[in-house]
Amino acid sequence: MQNLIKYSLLALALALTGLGMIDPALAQEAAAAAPAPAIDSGDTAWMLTSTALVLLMTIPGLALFYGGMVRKMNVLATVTQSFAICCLVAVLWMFFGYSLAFTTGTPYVGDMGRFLLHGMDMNAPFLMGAEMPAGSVQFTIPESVFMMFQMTFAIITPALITGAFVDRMKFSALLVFTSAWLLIVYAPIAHWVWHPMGVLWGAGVLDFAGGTVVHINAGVAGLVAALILGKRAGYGAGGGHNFAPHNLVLSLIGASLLWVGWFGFNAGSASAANGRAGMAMAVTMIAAATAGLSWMFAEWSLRGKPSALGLISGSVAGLVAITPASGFVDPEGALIIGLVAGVMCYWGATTLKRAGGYDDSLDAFGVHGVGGIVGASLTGVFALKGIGGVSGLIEGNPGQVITQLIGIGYTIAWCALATAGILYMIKFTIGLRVEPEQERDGLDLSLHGETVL
Amino acid sequence: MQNLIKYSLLALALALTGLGMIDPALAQEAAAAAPAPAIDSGDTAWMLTSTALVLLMTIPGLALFYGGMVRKMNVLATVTQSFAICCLVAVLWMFFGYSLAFTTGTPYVGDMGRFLLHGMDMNAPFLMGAEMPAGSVQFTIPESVFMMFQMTFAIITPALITGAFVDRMKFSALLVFTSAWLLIVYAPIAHWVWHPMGVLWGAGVLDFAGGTVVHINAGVAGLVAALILGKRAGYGAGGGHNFAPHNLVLSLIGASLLWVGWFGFNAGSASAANGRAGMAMAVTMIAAATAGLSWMFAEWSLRGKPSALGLISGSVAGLVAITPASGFVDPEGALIIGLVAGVMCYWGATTLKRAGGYDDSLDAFGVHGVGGIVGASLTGVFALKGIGGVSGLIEGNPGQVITQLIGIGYTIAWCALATAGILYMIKFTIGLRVEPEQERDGLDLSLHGETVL
Amino acid sequence: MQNLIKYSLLALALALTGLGMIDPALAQEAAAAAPAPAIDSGDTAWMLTSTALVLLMTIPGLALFYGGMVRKMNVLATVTQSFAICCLVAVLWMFFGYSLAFTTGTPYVGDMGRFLLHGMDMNAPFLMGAEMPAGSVQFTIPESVFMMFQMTFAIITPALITGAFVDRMKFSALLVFTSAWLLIVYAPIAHWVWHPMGVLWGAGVLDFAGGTVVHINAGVAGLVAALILGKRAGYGAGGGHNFAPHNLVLSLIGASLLWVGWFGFNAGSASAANGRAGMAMAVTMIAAATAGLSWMFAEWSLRGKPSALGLISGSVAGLVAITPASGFVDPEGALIIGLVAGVMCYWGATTLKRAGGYDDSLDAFGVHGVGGIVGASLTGVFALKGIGGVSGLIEGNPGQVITQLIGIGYTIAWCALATAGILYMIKFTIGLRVEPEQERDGLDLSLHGETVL
Amino acid sequence: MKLVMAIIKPFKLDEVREALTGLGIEGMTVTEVKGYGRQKGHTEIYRGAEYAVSFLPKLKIELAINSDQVETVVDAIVGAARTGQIGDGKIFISSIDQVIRVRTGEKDADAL
Amino acid sequence: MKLVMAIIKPFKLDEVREALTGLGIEGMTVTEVKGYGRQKGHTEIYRGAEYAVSFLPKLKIELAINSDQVETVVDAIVGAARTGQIGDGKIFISSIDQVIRVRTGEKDADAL
Amino acid sequence: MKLVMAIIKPFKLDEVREALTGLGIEGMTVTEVKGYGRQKGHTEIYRGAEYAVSFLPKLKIELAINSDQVETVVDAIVGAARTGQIGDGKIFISSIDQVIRVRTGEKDADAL
Ligand SMILES: Nc1ncnc2c1ncn2[C@@H]1O[C@H](COP(=O)(O)OP(=O)(O)O)[C@@H](O)[C@H]1O
Ligand SMILES: Nc1ncnc2c1ncn2[C@@H]1O[C@H](COP(=O)(O)OP(=O)(O)O)[C@@H](O)[C@H]1O
Ligand SMILES: Nc1ncnc2c1ncn2[C@@H]1O[C@H](COP(=O)(O)OP(=O)(O)O)[C@@H](O)[C@H]1O
Repeated sequence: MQNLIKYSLLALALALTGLGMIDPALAQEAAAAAPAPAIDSGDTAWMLTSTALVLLMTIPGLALFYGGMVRKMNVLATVTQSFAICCLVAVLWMFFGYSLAFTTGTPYVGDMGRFLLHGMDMNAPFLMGAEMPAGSVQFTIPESVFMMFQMTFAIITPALITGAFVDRMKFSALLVFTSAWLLIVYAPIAHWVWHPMGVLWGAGVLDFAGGTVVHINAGVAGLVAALILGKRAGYGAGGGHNFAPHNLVLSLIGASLLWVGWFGFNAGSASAANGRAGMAMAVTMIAAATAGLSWMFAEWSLRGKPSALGLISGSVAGLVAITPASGFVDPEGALIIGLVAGVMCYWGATTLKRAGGYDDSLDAFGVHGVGGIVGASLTGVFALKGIGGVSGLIEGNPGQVITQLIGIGYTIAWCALATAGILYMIKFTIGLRVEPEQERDGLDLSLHGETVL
Repeated sequence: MQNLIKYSLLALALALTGLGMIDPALAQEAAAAAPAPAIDSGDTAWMLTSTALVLLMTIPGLALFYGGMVRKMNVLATVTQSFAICCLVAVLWMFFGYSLAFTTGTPYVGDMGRFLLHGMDMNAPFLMGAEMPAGSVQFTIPESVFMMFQMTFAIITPALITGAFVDRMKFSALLVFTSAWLLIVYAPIAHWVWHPMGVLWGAGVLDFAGGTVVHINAGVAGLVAALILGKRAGYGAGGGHNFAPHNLVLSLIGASLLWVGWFGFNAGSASAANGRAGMAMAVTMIAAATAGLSWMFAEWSLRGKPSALGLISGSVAGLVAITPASGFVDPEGALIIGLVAGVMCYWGATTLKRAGGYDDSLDAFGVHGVGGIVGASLTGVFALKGIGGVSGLIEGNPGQVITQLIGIGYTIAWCALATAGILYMIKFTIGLRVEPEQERDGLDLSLHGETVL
Repeated sequence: MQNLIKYSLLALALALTGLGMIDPALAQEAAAAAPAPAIDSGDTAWMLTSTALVLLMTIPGLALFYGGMVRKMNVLATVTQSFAICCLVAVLWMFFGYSLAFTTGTPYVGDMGRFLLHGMDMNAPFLMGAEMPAGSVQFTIPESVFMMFQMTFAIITPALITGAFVDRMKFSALLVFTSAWLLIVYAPIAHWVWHPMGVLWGAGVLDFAGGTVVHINAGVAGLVAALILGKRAGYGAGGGHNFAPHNLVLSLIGASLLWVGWFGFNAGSASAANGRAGMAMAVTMIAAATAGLSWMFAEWSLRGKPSALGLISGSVAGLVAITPASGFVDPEGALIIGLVAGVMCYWGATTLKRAGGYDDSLDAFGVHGVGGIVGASLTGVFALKGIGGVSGLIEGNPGQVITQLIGIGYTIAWCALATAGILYMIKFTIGLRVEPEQERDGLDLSLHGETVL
Repeated sequence: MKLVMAIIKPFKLDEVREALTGLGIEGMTVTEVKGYGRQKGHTEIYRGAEYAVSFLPKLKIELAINSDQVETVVDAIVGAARTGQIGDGKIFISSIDQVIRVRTGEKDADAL
Repeated sequence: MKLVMAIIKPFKLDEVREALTGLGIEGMTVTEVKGYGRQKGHTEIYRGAEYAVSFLPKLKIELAINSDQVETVVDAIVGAARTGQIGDGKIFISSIDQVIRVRTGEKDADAL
Repeated sequence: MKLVMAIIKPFKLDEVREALTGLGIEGMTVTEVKGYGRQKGHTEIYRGAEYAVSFLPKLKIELAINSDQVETVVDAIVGAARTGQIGDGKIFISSIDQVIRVRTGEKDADAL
């Protein structure tokens, strides 16, 4: 833990130093230029669809992806975590989360101007940051649709974290953790990156669909949680304790739905049904496919067999890595990002995890943390002016890579600190971990009183 | 049964009395005002998508939601019911159903003007009720799309009923029942509520996406079927006969797909990709989430454990209850509707069912009947003029609650009477129930000659 | 094999002879007439959605449809085939496939003008065949979206083939086969039929969504593969070797997702959210439903029981058969096509397969080959000028049937020849088939080192 | 002491268990098995291919008892498990030398 | 009477059953079991974590026969189940005191 | 030779197997079973309906050994499987007449 805090502080320091170097002129103002103050039915149709697709990623997508990887006696508890988070975050988003993330407020967090979703105009196109004459962003969709689309992002992010601590966290602790984490970690970081008032938006950090806000954030929180909760009983003890996935068919269904839903996640982040959305979908597909193959071939050559789990994990890694880049890079950039992500996340879920000695059970950090960092950095390398209006390293703008690293640093720093704080608070009050017998008998039975026959 | 008939008649009487009190000026004419006689590609895109989403609700959504809850030896028979209903209703809808529901005809049922779907203009926007100069409704989508969207509603409604009588109905009886019920119960009631010529439309009953037409209808038919078919062999006998759900992972996948698909169901009922659709999606999400939590916490406090089945059942209950309200209420209304629905449907599936002594096996009535009644009534309470053009009780219009109760009464009355009639006809001709040995050996093997290993 | 080659040559000869008889004026120029050089957000929204829907058909749709039908020890290997093909084809499409299929080139194959997807204009609507002033086709969507939509077709086609040889092909051989087949068989045939420069487009062959390109192609390739690979060990040996499907719930989920996704496949092939898309969706639904019922009732009367597998297989058969017809026929045409497809594919998967003595394990040919031929032929019968601009036999144009048969002949000829060539090349180099012990122990363990508990 | 091993139809488990607890039998072990016997199996048809399923699902109940209980136990099982139709199952009785309760180390009669 | 309990490789079931029915054996009971023996298991790797699977799937066949059939039955099983490779399995023979057919109450030889 | 049949708690399998291999026992067969005994089951509630689950998951280990090994084997199993809590399981020991190794046809002690 001490190391963790040390590194977090270091990253924060780095980030703050770096901030001075950023030219605010690079900020993502392209969107703000759109002069269309009417609702476009085509854009709205695509965003309604994208919202459904992103919800599909969490329930049942992620629920199954994770549920298939645990032991059979924990499968219901695992899928229930994703479903419960979905319910809980939806309500919290309505009360506080949306306001904290997407009202103007300060560079660090929004105000409470949309408490209970008061004040959304049903029939006008949404103008984000209306209070900032210079920097506001005009959408062509109603605010309700924007709010819903963003809600599905707020749902999947804490659900991703659960992969790090399956099989051992109390259900009550999960609910408390999710609530606190959403409001203290997720909403502010979303504000930093995706609101024109936000500090990282201002710094010119590029994150098209959530490489930092969603994936690095979830991955780092998962790592912190794995460290604080400790390993599953028997994990790493050898001697036949068996933690093998009980049904990878479920995981493959989950990975497939994640992939399909990710079209909404990334192409939906264009907020319109246009050429940029089309390109975002194309690069998403290519990175996912390439990363699936690169993890598979890496494992095949190192371990002798191409596993189903490797293939699907690689695809998810590719999807993670292309997320921040998806509105900024072209297919060739996506190909390289996918290639790197497949290999790096394979390393993250195997070598790095073994070296670290932590039990990040389903590799929330190994896939989402590592993949998110790979993607956020390479966005700064492969961004093309012709795609997203910003040039990266390959078009002669090395500064963008620095900017990206600053964004990564900020996110890691705040996420690690705040997550650790929240978890210790819970640990010393209601407790984080189930009883040893509950863990042994399986959480399905001990926490939920149900079993899968 | 006598009680049932008595109550049905009572409700009918109440409904007819009440009808005099309704101001027809309240009728849903808002839609009719739209002056746009051209196909809008954005609206059409959303309605094509919504149609796919609603089909997804039945196959595989509902099939899995129900399939996971039965014993393993009946899982194929259960999922096959939903799939077969999908095929059967599609064909019947083409022949008769669509015409009976959505041509002008009389206030009680349409004519046969779209027999075999003759006469749909492929390239013009659909004008519903063209024969009624004053009251016709102009859409911005082709009639084929409207017809398809409505077909998916006609499919899910009889599929919902099957939850009441799984594990014991003959497959042939199911096919006959579904056919008769679609044409005698569903199509007329859809006409009453959703066609400008319909008697309940005229009375000003609000039902945005099918609280009465779909859910109360299916729930009441399920209750009647559970009473007429009788209990599953061994049900309630104690002594260890075990009717526990065999695989709630399937049910959780099903509930998730129901939720995602319900975005098409409710937001699609706006018939356009606009602000009202966005708001409908938002309230759908909020009610589902709130109801999931409210059932879960109710069960947690009463039974000591938050079950996965409770959580997902609650979400479905919330989706049911928000259905009639979804184009009329705001997020706060949705929050309360969800809260009430979660608790009331928990009561419906536990206390009420035990008190009634019937075997509504998967709670078709307990969730869809009760949830539908809660939602249809509360629509009259929380409707806001600014959302759907009609005010409810909280905006000072108590009459709308009465109107809603009349709609509920009509629906319950006709549904209960006609369903009972159809079922008795089948009972005394080809028979409703499988042989005891077939029931004991499981319907997968005895009806379909297949097993799940 | 000799017979196979003989018949293929025969078909080719027939096709070439027939070509002289075709009036090029019948060519599908309707689309080319559209004068709209702007991106339409509604059309783009629908095509983005359709792309997601078609991807859903392969992962997890087809993966599950097939995975449920194999023995439990091969389920992961089976689902992994679909997933790996998805990754592999996406990358190959980017490099070569899209160029070979959809650039102008020659009547037989495209050029390499879109190598690595270079040259797509992000913000302009796509003009296909820009080099052919007379025959180019103007779309209202960006080329990236068109490319992606077509990629999902290129993915599902080789995935369909795997049904013919599950349980026995080496994974490495599968990857090599898929790569070669995509570039040598699929891409050229797609060019023939769907590019205005293509030989079959020029001949006036109608194939709205892939009856020849996708289904006949996959079915014939499957048949050839089943013949060359030989039977599964123990297949047809009697004495209790049991090849029964291990979990038809998975197959039913798969069939359902295929059905829902097919809305994108067929209605998406209108390339716009308009009346033709709506009609395509309607006829897709009707044919699927009718064919499901017709297979079910055929089996019920001949075998005494309506099986779940029969019902879902019938629906897939109907979807296959309506595919080429979907933008050309009306609901009544669809009804008849569905009826015929259900019965014919039932015959193809039972009587024909037994007579042929081959082990087309999951009926890739019996369903997709037979269904594709039924559909492609009947398109020539039931095409209506008012729907797709071309008349078929029932509107007095028997020539269209001949044209369709020519298209079928060409496709079968080239597919059979080239597939056999590719497979023999692999057989005599790296080998096609796993070792007998690997087959006996199950491919999950022997090829991928994993098991489903 | 004797080991009674009974093969029964699965849906008879509860009745058999109740009959045995009625005799004061406090312990038994149940296994899912497949039985082959005079009772014919069934045929499943998948797309025209027929698969003869000759093994039927049965349950095996094993219980260790004192030798003097054999008769009453057999009567109880036969009484509860019989349907009179083919496939009702069989009971096999053999001797055991020794029984040990793991928790306490108790032996033989004390361990039952 | 004797109880023959044979552990065999799963894919040998049909051959063994046919060999036994060839001898006129009309009944047997089969259980899915996991075997540990000289035959090594395998290792599965999931994202870098190795799991040694030391128990292998086997089938256990139990059949009650008359004492004089033991030799022919053993020969039949050995003949049908042998592949010559490690892990082919074992046969254990013990005595049973009594057999009862549940349906009829028949005993011993009549009940077989 | 003796057949040792032990019912244990599932999560104790690895420890028991290690204890036995420590004694040089090279073969055993494991079956998933459901146990009924003094250890109470649990109740599951699904939408208000309660289902008493009185049978608990257990593992049955069968191993054939030479008669002189009985005591050490029993001690090893008891030592490894005991938690001291109710439901730890039981061990039943009976005699076997003969053992045959399918692969080689070896008999009795050679076959163990
Ligand atoms: N000789 C035997 N050895 C072991 N198990 C047997 C034997 N005979 C019958 N069984 C078991 O008893 C079950 C019932 O036997 P079966 O012959 O079908 O009917 P019945 O008990 O009416 O004679 C079988 O399925 C099998 O599991
Ligand atoms: N002493 C034993 N007691 C019980 N079962 C045994 C014993 N020895 C072997 N088995 C069973 O027999 C199977 C085969 O034994 P194994 O040693 O692998 O090969 P082989 O039969 O060729 O000697 C094992 O998997 C196990 O199920
Ligand atoms: N008489 C018996 N015959 C067969 N199995 C028994 C018998 N008694 C107990 N068992 C098995 O042993 C297990 C443990 O027994 P139980 O009475 O719960 O606890 P304990 O072993 O502590 O006395 C039971 O679940 C059952 O499988």
